[in-house]
Amino acid sequence: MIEIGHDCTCEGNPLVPQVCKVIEITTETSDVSSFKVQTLDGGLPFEFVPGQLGMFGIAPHGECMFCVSMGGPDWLEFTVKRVGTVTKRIHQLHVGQQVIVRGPYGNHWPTEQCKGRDMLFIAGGIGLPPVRTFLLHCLANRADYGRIDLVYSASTKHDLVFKEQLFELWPNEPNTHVHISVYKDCDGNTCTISFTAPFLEDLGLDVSNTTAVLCGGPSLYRTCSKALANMGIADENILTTLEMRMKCGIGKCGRCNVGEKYICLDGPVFTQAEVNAMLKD
Amino acid sequence: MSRIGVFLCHCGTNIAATVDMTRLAEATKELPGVVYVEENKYMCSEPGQQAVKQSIIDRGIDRIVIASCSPRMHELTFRKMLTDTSVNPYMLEIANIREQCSWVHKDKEAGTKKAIDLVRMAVAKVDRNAPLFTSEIPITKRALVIGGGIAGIQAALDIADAGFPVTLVEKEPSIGGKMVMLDKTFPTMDCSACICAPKMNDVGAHPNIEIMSLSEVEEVTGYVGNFTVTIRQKAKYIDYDLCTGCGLCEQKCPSKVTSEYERGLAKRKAVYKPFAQAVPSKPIIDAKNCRKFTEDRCGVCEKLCTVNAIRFDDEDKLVTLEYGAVIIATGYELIDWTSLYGEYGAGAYPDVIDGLTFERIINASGPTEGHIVRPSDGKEPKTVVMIKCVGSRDPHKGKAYCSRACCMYGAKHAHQFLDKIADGECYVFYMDVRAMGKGYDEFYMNTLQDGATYIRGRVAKIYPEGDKYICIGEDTISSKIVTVSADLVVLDTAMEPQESADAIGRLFGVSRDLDGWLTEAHPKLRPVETNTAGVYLAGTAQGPKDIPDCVAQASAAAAKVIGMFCLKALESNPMISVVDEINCRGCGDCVDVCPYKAIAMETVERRENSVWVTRDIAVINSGLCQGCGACTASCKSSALDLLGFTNEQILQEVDALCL
Amino acid sequence: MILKKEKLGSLLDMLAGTATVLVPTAFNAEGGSEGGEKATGFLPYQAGSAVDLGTVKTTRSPKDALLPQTETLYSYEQRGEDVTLTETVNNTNQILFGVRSCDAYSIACLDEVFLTRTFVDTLYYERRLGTLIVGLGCTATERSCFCTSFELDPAVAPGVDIQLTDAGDGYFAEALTTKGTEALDAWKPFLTEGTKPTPAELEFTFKLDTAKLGEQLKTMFEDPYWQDLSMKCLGCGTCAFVCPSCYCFDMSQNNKGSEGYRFRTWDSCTFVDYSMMAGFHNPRPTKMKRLRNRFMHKLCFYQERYGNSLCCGCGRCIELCPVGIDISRVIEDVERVVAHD
Amino acid sequence: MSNTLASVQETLRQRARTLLEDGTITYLIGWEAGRFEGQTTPLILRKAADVDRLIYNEFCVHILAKYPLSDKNIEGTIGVVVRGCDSRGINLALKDGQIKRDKLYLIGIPCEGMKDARTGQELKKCLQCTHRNPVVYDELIGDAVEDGAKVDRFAEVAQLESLSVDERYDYWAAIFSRCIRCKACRDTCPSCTCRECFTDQAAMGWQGKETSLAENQNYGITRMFHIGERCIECGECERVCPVRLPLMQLNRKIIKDAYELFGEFYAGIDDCTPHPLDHYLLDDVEEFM
Amino acid sequence: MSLEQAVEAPQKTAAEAAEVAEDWRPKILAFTCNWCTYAGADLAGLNRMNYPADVRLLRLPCSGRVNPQFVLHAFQKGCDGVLVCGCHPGDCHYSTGNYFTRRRMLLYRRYLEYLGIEPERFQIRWISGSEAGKFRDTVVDACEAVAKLGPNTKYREEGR
Repeated sequence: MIEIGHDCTCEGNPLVPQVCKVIEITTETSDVSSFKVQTLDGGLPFEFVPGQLGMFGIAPHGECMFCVSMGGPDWLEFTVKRVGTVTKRIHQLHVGQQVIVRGPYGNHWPTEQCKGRDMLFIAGGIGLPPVRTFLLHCLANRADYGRIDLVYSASTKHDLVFKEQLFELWPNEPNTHVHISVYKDCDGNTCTISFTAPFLEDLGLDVSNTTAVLCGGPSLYRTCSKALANMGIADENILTTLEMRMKCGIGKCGRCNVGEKYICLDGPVFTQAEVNAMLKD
Repeated sequence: MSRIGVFLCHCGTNIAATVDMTRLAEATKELPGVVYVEENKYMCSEPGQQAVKQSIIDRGIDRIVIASCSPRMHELTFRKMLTDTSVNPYMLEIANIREQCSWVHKDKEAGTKKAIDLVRMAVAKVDRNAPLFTSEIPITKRALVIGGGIAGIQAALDIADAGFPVTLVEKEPSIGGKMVMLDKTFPTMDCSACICAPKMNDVGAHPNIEIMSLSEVEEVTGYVGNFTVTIRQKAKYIDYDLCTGCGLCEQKCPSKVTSEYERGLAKRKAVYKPFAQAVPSKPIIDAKNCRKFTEDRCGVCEKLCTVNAIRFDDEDKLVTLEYGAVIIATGYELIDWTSLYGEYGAGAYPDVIDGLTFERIINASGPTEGHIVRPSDGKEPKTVVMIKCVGSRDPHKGKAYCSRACCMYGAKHAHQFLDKIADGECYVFYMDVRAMGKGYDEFYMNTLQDGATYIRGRVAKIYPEGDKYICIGEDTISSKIVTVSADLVVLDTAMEPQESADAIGRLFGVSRDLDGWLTEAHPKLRPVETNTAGVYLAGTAQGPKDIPDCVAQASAAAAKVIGMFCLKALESNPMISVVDEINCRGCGDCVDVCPYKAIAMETVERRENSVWVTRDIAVINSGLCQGCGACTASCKSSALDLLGFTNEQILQEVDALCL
Repeated sequence: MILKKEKLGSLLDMLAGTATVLVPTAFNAEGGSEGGEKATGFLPYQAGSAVDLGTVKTTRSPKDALLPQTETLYSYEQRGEDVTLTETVNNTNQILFGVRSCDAYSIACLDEVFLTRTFVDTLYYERRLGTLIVGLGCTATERSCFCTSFELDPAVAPGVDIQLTDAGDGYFAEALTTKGTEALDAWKPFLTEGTKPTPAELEFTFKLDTAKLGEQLKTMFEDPYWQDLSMKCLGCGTCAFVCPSCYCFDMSQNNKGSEGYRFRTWDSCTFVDYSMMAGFHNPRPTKMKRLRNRFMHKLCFYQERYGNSLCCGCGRCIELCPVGIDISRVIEDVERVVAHD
Repeated sequence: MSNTLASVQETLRQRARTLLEDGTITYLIGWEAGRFEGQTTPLILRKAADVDRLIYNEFCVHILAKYPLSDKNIEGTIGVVVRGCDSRGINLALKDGQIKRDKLYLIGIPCEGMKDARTGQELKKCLQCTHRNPVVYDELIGDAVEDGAKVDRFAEVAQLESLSVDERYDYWAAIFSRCIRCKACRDTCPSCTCRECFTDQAAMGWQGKETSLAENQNYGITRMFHIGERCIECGECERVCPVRLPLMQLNRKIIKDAYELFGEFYAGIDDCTPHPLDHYLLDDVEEFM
Repeated sequence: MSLEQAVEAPQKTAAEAAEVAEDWRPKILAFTCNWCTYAGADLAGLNRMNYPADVRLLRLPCSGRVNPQFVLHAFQKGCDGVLVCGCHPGDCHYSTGNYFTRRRMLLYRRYLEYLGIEPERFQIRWISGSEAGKFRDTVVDACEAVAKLGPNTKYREEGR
């Protein structure tokens, strides 16, 4: 039992966001855009480590939990796909409009443990932003990491996000290979590769020294985790972010539980081992 | 946030007089989402519309609110204006601050507050609008004209001449309506048969016109461009293909019946042609009076018919056809004055007759071959009294409106009477003489010069004395009581809509006004159209009028129909209901509610949470749906919503109103 | 010290002067629909309101005083492009009078959730600071009480400030926390000397063994038992809303023109839209998954995270579940199902 | 066949065993005893072996009409024990296309009215029940009992109607202030089968999730109007309400008015007549001229 | 709003009704059908008729579109009176819309009265496109009746 009033400190209600303003909007695809936000006095809304989540929304219409897709010295960027009512309103935002932001929430990619290892990033559709945070960190301290592979698939060519990074910037990075695939109507430069095991095998990875980072839809997750497992990559070295409905973000509203774990506190990053241990909810 | 542009119209002083426009503009600027407010003298004018287009480009506006007159007036105008801008024509809302605000509230303070509320409601609604797109509706290029009077004939001829097939439905055995009963027509006094009969023959002979006499419209479904109409062709008991119209059967038929066409002045046979120049010029058998049907004997006509065209076993036939447009020309009926005016003898005196009966008497092809005689004893009347406005302009006993044509045909009757009976005296009791057409007043002056005595006043009482009728009235000019003993009294009774017009209106969704006339879309701007797209009005069905107006309106209606038929296809109404498949539980309540049978239940396969499920959902036929929204109110889980008037929009309007 | 029962009324009047006193009272005076079925809750005490300390457990639990069903988090105002937020500050000063040990245990569970694990919910914290809890030992049990199955002592409520124990014509009051002793000084004029009576021996209709419940539940996660059990469940929120220890909440906002406020309100994991994500995708689409999640969270997940079970054995959900789903029967069935396979 | 509860229960068990064994039904929905004396709970009986858990006594108060709906795509057939109210509930579900008739095997039992385990008297909803005999069934156990309400079911409504407008408002405001929006009344109601109830459609703007007096009123009043004209008067909404709101006084009012306006009718008597608000007569009562 | 505030809510609304600002004007919302009543209202404008400015018209394609939930929503958000107007039965532009409205509103009006809303506050009228006079009279009567009843405090959200 806790003796009230002694051992818990609290400063300000964690559920109350801070008001920020949108400084730049880049349209990635017809229904995905990235929003750069900054506090009213031009500062950084909150410190964050790659992989952490943030709550981003508009006062009269509500807020949702997104992964912080990129961070600058005095801005944060959220990549939002238009799916529901709140995201529809977010996509009507204009530069200079004020929004509400709070965070950071959840754990982060294990950047320290993965030092010196080869990195295999697998992402599907809107799953690229969370993976990109880790990828950018690796590219930033390129020396700490070995070979980097990015395998990214989307349903159609128009759904590929961060196109210029995908095609121009990342391929020219040292020892970095970018493989892009599209399910439907792929014309021209990209090729259709499906994610069956053979494709991943013939990437020629040093299985013992590779950490796989996986983020995408349920079907992509199922096929890839099986494929990685039979390739021999140990469960601890397969990382993924789980997706659940998150309301409060601070582990109180009880909503985002998968078994005993709360995605917003204990996640979103889990190793495959932890996922296997969870109950098949 | 949406970027809304609000344009406030002064409408000259119509709005600006009783609404403080500057204060309205200030209040509008604060509304959420409004990025630009502009005032303009006349929004609907060309410069006004240009201002809107320009501001769309300059300020990147994506939604428009125009505070001006009624949307019923200029919504279409502003929507057309938006078609050539980047803004979708349906991202537009109109706040009615003229007809429902500035014109009806004198107190400027209250008027301005109301205008601010109305604009706030429109802004709240436009914020929730979504771009809508029209689709194409095919047009069946065939017209239906209901009513074979002069209006129906003229409309049918115009459309047929333009090359489109027409069906002319007439409930009497022959077309011609009331005009063919007349003798002469004012003001030119040319004989009505000479101008009406040729037109009837043209109709009869026209390859594009199919006449369905003795027929009535039974049932209508569908919508503009695709009406499916079922017509009941009553049994004629004569095979029109074989019958040559020789008239032998009519001569030999033993049973005599009072002729409605001759208004009771003469008899007709059970197998009869209503009048000589009837079109189709073939007889029908009146089942109620034919002895074959009533007593199952006779059958003379069957025996005599050389081409044995008589079919006693004939039945009503139901014909269902597709039509693109409909013109309703059901015409008028004279009011039954006998039940209204007891002081004129309530029909008991045989020599107190109405205008049409007098027309039959004076008509050369009438029962009296044109000799003016008294129906009672056949003697030539020396003094005639004509009483105007019997039933018209008399809200207590009859109708409040003026029947427009009676002053002129009254003068015509006086003129004809004085022509035919040299030493005749003609007294005309009138309230006001309304002769406003071309050459009308001159005609009236001629009648005065012919010696007709016009007495300003109404006849209070008519009572018989000997074989004369004493008419007591007051001459309001000399304010003396005037008594005239007349041989014959002609009452110019009021016009009333045909009682079948009510049923026709109900079938086509055209409302009737208090007096039963079919209501036009707009008295000044759209007199021949109705609120139901594709349904037009012609002739006295829309209100009392004389023959020139009927013909003009008939041609106008025909022009509208031809205009529509020249289009490749019609733009469908995009404001229709849509089904949210996720919420539809397949209960089918909406199917019973839809007046256009536009909703059907369909079994579908859907993947829900990665499991394939088959279930029933409602599906809307966007062609049939007219956007009435009845289904949305019957759907409990709001799976059905009406584009343009969605639940969210209406709720936002209510919220905005109550701030 | 003994508080004579006839002095109770005057004590409450005095206390009502200093703070809002919440006492168990019946709130459907007209006897409700089922002929005399009483519905009770912790309502503010006014002079003359019918205090009902006899009820074993109130229909609405005291959770309502600490985590109100609807609570405004912050309000905002939108002027054109910019937004201003104002946090709600609530300074509560209330006394929860007559809290049974099962409810007190639930309050302790709520404390664990809202006041520990990296984030502290300040709204709950301020309300908890301003609340004095007066526990009341049970003298009788209802058929559905089974708090002893979770090692709870009906006589002594865990974590209360002042504990009252029934002593025939009065209540023996003793302070268990510093806050309790300070509050007790104010009661002095109403107390008389007396010794602490030995709490009456209570007999319960049934007692369950909940020792290894957590592990057993984990092993039967995929068992079809849940399918049949959940077919009975209607998916309503009665069990969660009457349960003293259920704390899940939903957050939403209410707008009026350009102002509005964001609030949080109770939510039940048995509701369909509890974990509904955008685009109608629901990680727990069927009733089975939702009901299983409810029992697992109550009896297993919470224990793994905070160390003790979230069910206090009060039995409210057993009494009020429309279709009679009984958590005690579920616990019993766990033995049978686990033993079976 | 005598109608004593014990004999009915015995016959029901035999029929259940035979039906389960010969596979006409995949499982039977009935009742089983709860932990305490007089407490029952619905039972999903799959195996013939434990047919002894199946009971039928005077405390089987739950309505079973809604349970088959959650398994509407089943390959086999669902057996359901139906009394008067359940059968009308099944008819409602059939009328609304929520389940196909061939997926159901209905065992009808004429019901003499259930008792409240706490007080022992007959439940109010059974006193007011108009159709004790099942209106649709595949087989019947026991002889028919006479239908018709034993007490005037509109008495409370008439008494409320005699109050003044303000008194009525205060009465209902006090009631709705107690509602905790647990939605038990909606989830137990056989005619409430929407996939997403209006009260959960915050985006559309019907209602928020806040439990303020106004939101409770909006929920209670609108839900009751949605099902009022098709209510089978099973009384479940009132029975299940944890805070004991007298909800039947609401839908009885709608039913009483519907009788006066559109003629007497009983919802759920068959599965084809359209609900009163889904059709019209040209010569309906005209008050708005 | 927790339990305690709810219990004494009814008394509060009664006290509120006592002090009414004298410049208070009723706020009445009229759901009007586009083809008949809205046209009638326009006609009243064309004929420069005069009626109090307390009514706001909300245009809908047909009276059949009026969902009873809009009416309660209007009262809750702060309207003092609600009018539902449509074409005369038989005149509906969509032929059967107002037959369903008639049935719904017959039931709903009695239901709201039973729940405590004064009948004068919620009226339903059939007004055709040519009955401008009837529209004006309906509005005048409604404003008078609602003004006499004072502001509506029933079923109203706080702070509205």
